[in-house]
Amino acid sequence: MQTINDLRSTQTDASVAQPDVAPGSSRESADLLLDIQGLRTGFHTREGVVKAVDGVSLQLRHGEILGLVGESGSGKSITGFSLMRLVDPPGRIEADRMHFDGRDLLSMSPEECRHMRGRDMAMIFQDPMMTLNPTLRVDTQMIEALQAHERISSKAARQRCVEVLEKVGIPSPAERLLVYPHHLSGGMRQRIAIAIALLNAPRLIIADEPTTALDVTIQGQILYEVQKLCRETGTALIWITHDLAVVSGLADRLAVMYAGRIVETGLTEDIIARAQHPYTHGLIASIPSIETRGAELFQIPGSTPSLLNLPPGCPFQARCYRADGACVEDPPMEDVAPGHAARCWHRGVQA
Amino acid sequence: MPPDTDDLPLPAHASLWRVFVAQFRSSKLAMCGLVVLLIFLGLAIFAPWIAPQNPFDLASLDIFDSKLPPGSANMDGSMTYWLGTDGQSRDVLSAILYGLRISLFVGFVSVSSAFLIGTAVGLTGAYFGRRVDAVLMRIVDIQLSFPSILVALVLLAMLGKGVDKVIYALIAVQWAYFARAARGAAIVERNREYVEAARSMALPWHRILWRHVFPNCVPPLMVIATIDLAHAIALEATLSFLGVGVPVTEPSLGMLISNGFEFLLSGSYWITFFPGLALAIVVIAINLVGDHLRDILNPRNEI
Amino acid sequence: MLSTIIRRLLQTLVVVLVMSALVFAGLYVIGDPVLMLASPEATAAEREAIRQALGLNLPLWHQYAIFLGKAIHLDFGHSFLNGEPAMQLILERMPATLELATLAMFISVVVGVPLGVYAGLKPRSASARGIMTGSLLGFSLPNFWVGLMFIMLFAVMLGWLPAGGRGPVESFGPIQLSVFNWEGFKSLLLPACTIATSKCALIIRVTRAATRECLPQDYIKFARAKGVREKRILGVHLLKNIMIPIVTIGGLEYGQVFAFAVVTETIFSWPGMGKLLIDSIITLDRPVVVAYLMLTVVFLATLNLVVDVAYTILDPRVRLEAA
Amino acid sequence: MTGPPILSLRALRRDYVQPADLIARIGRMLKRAGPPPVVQAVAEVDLDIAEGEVVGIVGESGCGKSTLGRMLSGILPPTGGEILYKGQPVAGLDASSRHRYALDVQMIFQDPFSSLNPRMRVVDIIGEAPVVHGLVPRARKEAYVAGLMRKVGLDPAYRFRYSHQFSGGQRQRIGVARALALNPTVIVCDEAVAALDVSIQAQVLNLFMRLRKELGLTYFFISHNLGVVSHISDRVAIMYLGRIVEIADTDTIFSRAHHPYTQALLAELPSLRTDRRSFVPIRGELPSPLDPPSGCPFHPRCPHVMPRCKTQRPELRIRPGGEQRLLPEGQAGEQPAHMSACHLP
Amino acid sequence: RDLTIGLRTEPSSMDPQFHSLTPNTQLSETLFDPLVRTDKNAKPVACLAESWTVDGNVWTFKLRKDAKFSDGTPLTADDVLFTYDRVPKVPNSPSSYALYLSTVDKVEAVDPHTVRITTKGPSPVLLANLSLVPIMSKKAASGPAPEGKTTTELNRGDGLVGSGPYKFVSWKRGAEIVFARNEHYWGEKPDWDKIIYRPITNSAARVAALLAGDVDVIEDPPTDDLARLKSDANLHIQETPSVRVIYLALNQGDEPPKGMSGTDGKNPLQDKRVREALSLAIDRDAIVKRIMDGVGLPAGNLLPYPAFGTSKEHAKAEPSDVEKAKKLLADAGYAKGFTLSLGSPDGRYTNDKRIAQAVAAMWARIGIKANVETMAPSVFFKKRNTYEFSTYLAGWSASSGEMINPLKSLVVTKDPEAGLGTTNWSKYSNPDMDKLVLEASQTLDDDKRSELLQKASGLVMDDYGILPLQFELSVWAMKKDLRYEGRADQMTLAQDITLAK
Ligand SMILES: Nc1ncnc2c1ncn2[C@@H]1O[C@H](COP(=O)(O)OP(=O)(O)OP(=O)(O)O)[C@@H](O)[C@H]1O
Ligand SMILES: Nc1ncnc2c1ncn2[C@@H]1O[C@H](COP(=O)(O)OP(=O)(O)OP(=O)(O)O)[C@@H](O)[C@H]1O
Ligand SMILES: [Mg+2]
Ligand SMILES: [Mg+2]
Repeated sequence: MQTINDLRSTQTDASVAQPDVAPGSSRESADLLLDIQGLRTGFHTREGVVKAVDGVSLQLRHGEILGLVGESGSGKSITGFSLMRLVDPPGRIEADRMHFDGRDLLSMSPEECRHMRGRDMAMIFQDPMMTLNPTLRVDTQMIEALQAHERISSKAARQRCVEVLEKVGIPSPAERLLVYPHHLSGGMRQRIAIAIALLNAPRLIIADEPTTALDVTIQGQILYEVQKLCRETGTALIWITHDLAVVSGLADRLAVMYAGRIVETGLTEDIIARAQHPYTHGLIASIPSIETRGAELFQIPGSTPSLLNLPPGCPFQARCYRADGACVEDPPMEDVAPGHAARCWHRGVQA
Repeated sequence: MPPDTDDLPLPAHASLWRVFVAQFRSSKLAMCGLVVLLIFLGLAIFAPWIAPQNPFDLASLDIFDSKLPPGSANMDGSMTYWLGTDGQSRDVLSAILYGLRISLFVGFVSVSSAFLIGTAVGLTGAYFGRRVDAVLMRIVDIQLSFPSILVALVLLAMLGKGVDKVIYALIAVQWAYFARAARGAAIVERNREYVEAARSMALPWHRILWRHVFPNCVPPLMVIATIDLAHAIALEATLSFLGVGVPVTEPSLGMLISNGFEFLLSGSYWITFFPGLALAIVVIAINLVGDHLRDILNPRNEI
Repeated sequence: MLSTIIRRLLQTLVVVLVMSALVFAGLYVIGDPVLMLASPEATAAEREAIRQALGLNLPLWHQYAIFLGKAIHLDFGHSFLNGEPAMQLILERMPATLELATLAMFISVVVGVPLGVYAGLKPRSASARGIMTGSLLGFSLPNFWVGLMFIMLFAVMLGWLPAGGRGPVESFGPIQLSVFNWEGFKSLLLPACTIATSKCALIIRVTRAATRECLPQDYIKFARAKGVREKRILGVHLLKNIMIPIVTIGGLEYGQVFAFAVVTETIFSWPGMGKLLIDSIITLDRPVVVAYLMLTVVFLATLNLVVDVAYTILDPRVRLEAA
Repeated sequence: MTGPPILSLRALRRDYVQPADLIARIGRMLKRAGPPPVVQAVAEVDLDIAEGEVVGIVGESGCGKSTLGRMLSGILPPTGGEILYKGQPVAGLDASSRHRYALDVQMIFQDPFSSLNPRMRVVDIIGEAPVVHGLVPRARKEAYVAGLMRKVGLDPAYRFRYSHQFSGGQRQRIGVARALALNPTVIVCDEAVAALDVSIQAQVLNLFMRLRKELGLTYFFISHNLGVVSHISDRVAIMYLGRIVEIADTDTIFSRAHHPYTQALLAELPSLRTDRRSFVPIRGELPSPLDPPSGCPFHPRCPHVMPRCKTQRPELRIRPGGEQRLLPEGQAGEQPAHMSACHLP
Repeated sequence: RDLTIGLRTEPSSMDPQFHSLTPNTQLSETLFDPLVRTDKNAKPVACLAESWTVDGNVWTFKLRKDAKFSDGTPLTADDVLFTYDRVPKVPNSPSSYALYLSTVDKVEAVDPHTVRITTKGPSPVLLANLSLVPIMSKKAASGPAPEGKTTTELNRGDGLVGSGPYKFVSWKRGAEIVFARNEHYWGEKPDWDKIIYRPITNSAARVAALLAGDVDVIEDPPTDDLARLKSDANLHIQETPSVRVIYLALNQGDEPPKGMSGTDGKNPLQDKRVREALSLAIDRDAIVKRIMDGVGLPAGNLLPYPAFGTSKEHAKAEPSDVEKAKKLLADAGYAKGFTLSLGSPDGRYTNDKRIAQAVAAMWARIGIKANVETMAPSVFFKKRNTYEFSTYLAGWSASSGEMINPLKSLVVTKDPEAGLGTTNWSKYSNPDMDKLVLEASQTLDDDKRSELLQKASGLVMDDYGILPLQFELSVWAMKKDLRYEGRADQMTLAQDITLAK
């Protein structure tokens, strides 16, 4: 049963992958910083294979900001970790194509991978309280990130750390270097995590819900700094979040993920204004605000399905207000407009 | 039915036991441990019916049969000492069966009592904090600075010798460890939000302590308990070694080992080897079962 | 910090008081020292004379009061058995126990931590399971058994190491240590390994548990994401975090080994305090037992404090607070 | 009905003595300084909560929202000031009214995982307190729990599961059911939706609104998410460093905010938009509550700071034109005033 | 060559007058010389006193003229006087040497080489007693304290100057004691340059140390290992009969003692037939063979024949006879037997608890159920002295080697003031025998005394007032090129250990 499913989904993926991987056909692959096609990451557990990422294709140009949106458990983080080649066993990464900056990520040796991580591609995690080692001072944790990739004296490394901390808006950075993480507020820690990501001037930063654990004012500051940095340094950014409102002001493009697949992707303004997938409709409409006051919020019923043994067909069908008999077939990714694609039999803007 | 629950199979509550059994069987190693443990428990419980000899009955011992190697027959040829005899001419096999009975009894009773006492003290200290905590922890300190042999000797002198006295001594020695561990775990749990939730519902403190905090402190304590069971049996052996253990005429497994020890250099290895082997097997079995139990009793691991 | 120390000190004082009272009562219950000391042919008058000389004719509380009175001036009485100042007898033997306990803990940490980390890193591998089962054996085998086995193997059969005793020592002022002397070290090795067998088992288990808890933490993954070398992740990030439980357990166990290395010292005729304690308990040499246990309480309290301070160094989040 | 409010806070205060660290302690000892510094987590808060009302509390992390909520629900005793329950000071209540108060005010916590005992089954989590308090006989517990579960949209068939077997939204529903089990009139929601992602958050918010309609509940809704607060609250109080700096009905706050801090917060509010936007954060960070700034606590970060702000702390005053007026038709009670603590006119 | 000895017990002190205990005495006998020594059979022989004469209560000792202390000063009568004077002054002594001088009235120096001792009454044991009080150097051991050099000082070796074959070098408590040859020794030079004593209390460890070659000689190897040790070609085993008897005491009080039941409120142990039955039930040969591995002699009396005061009649242990025992029990009205308790220390005597169990097993065959209660010696002695056992197992070492010693302590009617029956915890009382013992204690004539003692011991044995079980053999195990003759008093005297010829 399970194996049949397995086969089927890979088949459809493979068949679908070719035509619709590059929605913006105008894009030349030389121009691309990141070119991922058919990324599949599965966790081989005793109960079966959890297909956390199931045929994701992504392209990113230099300096581009991509918002990766989806609800909890949809595979956003695993996508990020897969790019970093940081998926722990029993997870396994497969992909049809996985190129970063012209290099094949899949064929890299572990040592090359290590060098790639942190230097060319950096990641910021969701929980600022947990990402810094509580038993090590900030300077230790920053300097080691530099020394892991280049021979640099501690003094020079420290100098560089101070500069970067300044850049992310930390007052009196030299002093902050000498404290332990618990002496700092959540916002500070997250900024330090961002600073660590920036230390080696990477070409791509993957930010995995870096503001979810923080409150509004801090979130504002961090968004401000990230935006500034991307503009100044031309770093590309993947911003993972479940809140469309947060990225809508930041990202150039959005990709909406559901159950391990990308169900809709396009320029931010296209998606916000003319979302095609019912799931995207749900995400947009369930954001509470002063306008929705007193009224019932639109809600997507149920919750993300388990990625273990997904039933065949569109994974969203059980929660979809447009679902019908057609949905037992897995829909392909199709362009709705140049640079805007969706994966649904019943595409269309919400009434 | 809401679709989001499709993936959650519905365990009818009557079959919780079945779920438990199914889970337990998922580890072959633990199953082996359980089978071995059950066999040994059975042997211990039914020792009087299984054992070829009653080694506690002095009248059945013939001193001329002492220190016979495994497989020897007794004087009149009516029985064979499959594992040999010890210096007191006890049949080692029977002695192991009976000794197992005592050792397991001593181990289980002392550890479970120490567990209860220690946990009660530790939880109380952690929950009330400050003064209560300081006083209780000082008592624990005193206990931990008391050598077990002294405790055993005092009890021996006050109460006389006997298996029950050994159990008291072991409890007295062990409870403090549980108290410390329980306190450590409870202090962490006390600050969890669900305790606050319970307090906001105006539940009485003892209920919060026992129904909410305690069950969450059990896993680390379980680890200690399974290890301590082995420890208790070994400690009892050590007390016997120092002459303050169970009565000599009713040797425990530990005492058999320590008695047999005197014969090791003389080549009568079986007197200590077989009891030692039995002890090691039991302890390993207990720990295999204990480790697995702890894993599956953790609701997070429930499928 | 200072107030913590002072408070702990006061609490320790109370513990010492309670402890000494308990020991007084306990030994009184166990038996009569005169019976153990006097020649069996002694007449009643002679026994009475001994009793009087040792102050055992007074009511127990009175004896205790006298003891306290003297203890204030740091006089803990003289051994019944050999008339030497009790504290001096103990202090004479302390270095031997100290080096034994220290080496034993050192061995168990040096052996136990890497094994535990390994077992935690690869929990399902056969070797990890082997380590864990082996550690179980380390727990369950009685200490005296392990000790004699070591003697049989390494001293009698192989003849590599001495079977017991302390061997030559190097003097450092009043302190004599045998670790720094090759022959002395050899005689220290077997008893230390005997103790280390069971302690190592504990360290392995603690380390493994801590490793398993620490590995899935975000900061480990973040360190990987920084591109930090695996060696450094294990050696710095992981190790520093798992040291906290190891130090706790290690400290506790170190105290226990130091205070009550009775069985091992007996078997190896190691001239340490544990052997003195057991001999004194057996002969009901009360001044020595009392002084010993008072010393132990103070030592354990100090150790606790040291462990707490070590905490603050290892885990900067923990602060010393008055208990 | 302009009856007395169900809960009133009068000059409510909560201090913490910060456990000083090693260095600080030694330093203090050397300097022979006085007692350890005190954190005023909540300082002099006055607030009336009318029956059936939803009061939203907004503020930065560490400004004292949770502390306030905990005091309301009786988990934490206040250091100073008093809480009036139906006009009676809680401190002076007799045992039975006190009990009634304890049951009447319930709390829903932020973390739907850690606030549910991982080793209890849902039926016990929800059913324990009503049985213990004698609201429901033991024999009827399951039925009662099943009813509650249905009410919050959970399938009663799952009552023998553990909390970890539920998704975040479901877990939060269990928390709601647990609070409802004691028939409360006031529910304190401490960041009750902060841990949920948007789609689940919408489910839970809808549930809150439905229950409010069905049971006439009063909510004390703590959140740092202005969007959520604006969606659900009738009235919003903005907290800063332990104090309420502005309070008014929701529309007023969102349209005519007076306090610069509130304005800054509103500027932060992320919203769906199709154009790129530039983020302009509030300067600086929340000052340490251990060492609050003199005068107006917001002055170091305030764009309109005046010399006076540095010395004199502005009181919470009624805004001109923001006097009390009657609520629109249908809703009971009196519309409280728009108050703000700022020297700006 | 050096000699390393594995001691069973560490001495508690180096002060030869602090604690009268074999581990202490055997070392002081190596450092010091007494006026007279006892040989390996406990017979007094000349030592510092070349000769002596007895005249009623007055003993005159002629001192050896060539005797010198290890610091080179010659030994004179002054030193003897100083030594005997110091004995009662030693403070806090847990077991005073005054015991050995209790019969001495006064000590005088006639000239530098003659000492006269006057006793309070006739004292046949004087020589044996004096052999345990070695002579110290007045010059070295004088000091400001009343007793001269204090025990603590002596323990450090300060003032520890004797005329024995070895002199003190160092003592590391618990670790080792080192003696070196005394160059000034008057007698034959012993074989060893240095003697190192190592206390190894655990018997298995002691054997291991010998096997590992760490020590040359060990005291008291466990009996179980003897077979193996004997078969080891590298070792030599010395077994010597000792003066220690292991016995069973039976509580013969009027009340049924603790632990007894099934006797209708009577104490059957008062009945001689019952006592005889108990004795007959015990197979002493089996105990010696199976439990002691032959390292013992079945005992029929309190001292082995032909020690002083033993008779041929009780030279051999009675053979066991279960049938007869049963019959005797039935005659006494206890055909169904009864229950009693059998106390035993654990670890005080060789295989003590195992012997106790064997006895209980043997008694079980005649229907007497004995509950064996073994315990740490400290607890055992306390309980024994409060009559907590119906019967108990204990040992007695008659250091003087004659019968009067065990009789006086173990079976004479208890009179604590007079020092009679000090260890008689069985409530046994036989006035006829008491008289005989008293008379013997004041008789100087050896033949007559022996006769009295034979009679007295015969009375007890016939009465089954106490049940001797076995005499321990003292055992030493040593490397095969060493020899030690062994001593009845179980002391290990390093100077007597020699290289094998
Ligand atoms: N180690 C693992 N073993 C098995 N399944 C896993 C493992 N790690 C993640 N998963 C599964 O992979 C899926 C995707 O997880 P992921 O963390 O990427 O979600 P997410 O979109 O980041 O959610 P969130 O918003 O909660 O962070 C989830 O269903 C999760 O259960
Ligand atoms: N137990 C405590 N001991 C000492 N200080 C405390 C304690 N609890 C809270 N505080 C302090 O009180 C202040 C207010 O805390 P509170 O938890 O009420 O803030 P909050 O507004 O709920 O923040 P968040 O949004 O992070 O939950 C903070 O400065 C905090 O450091
Ligand atoms: Mg994630
Ligand atoms: Mg809060």
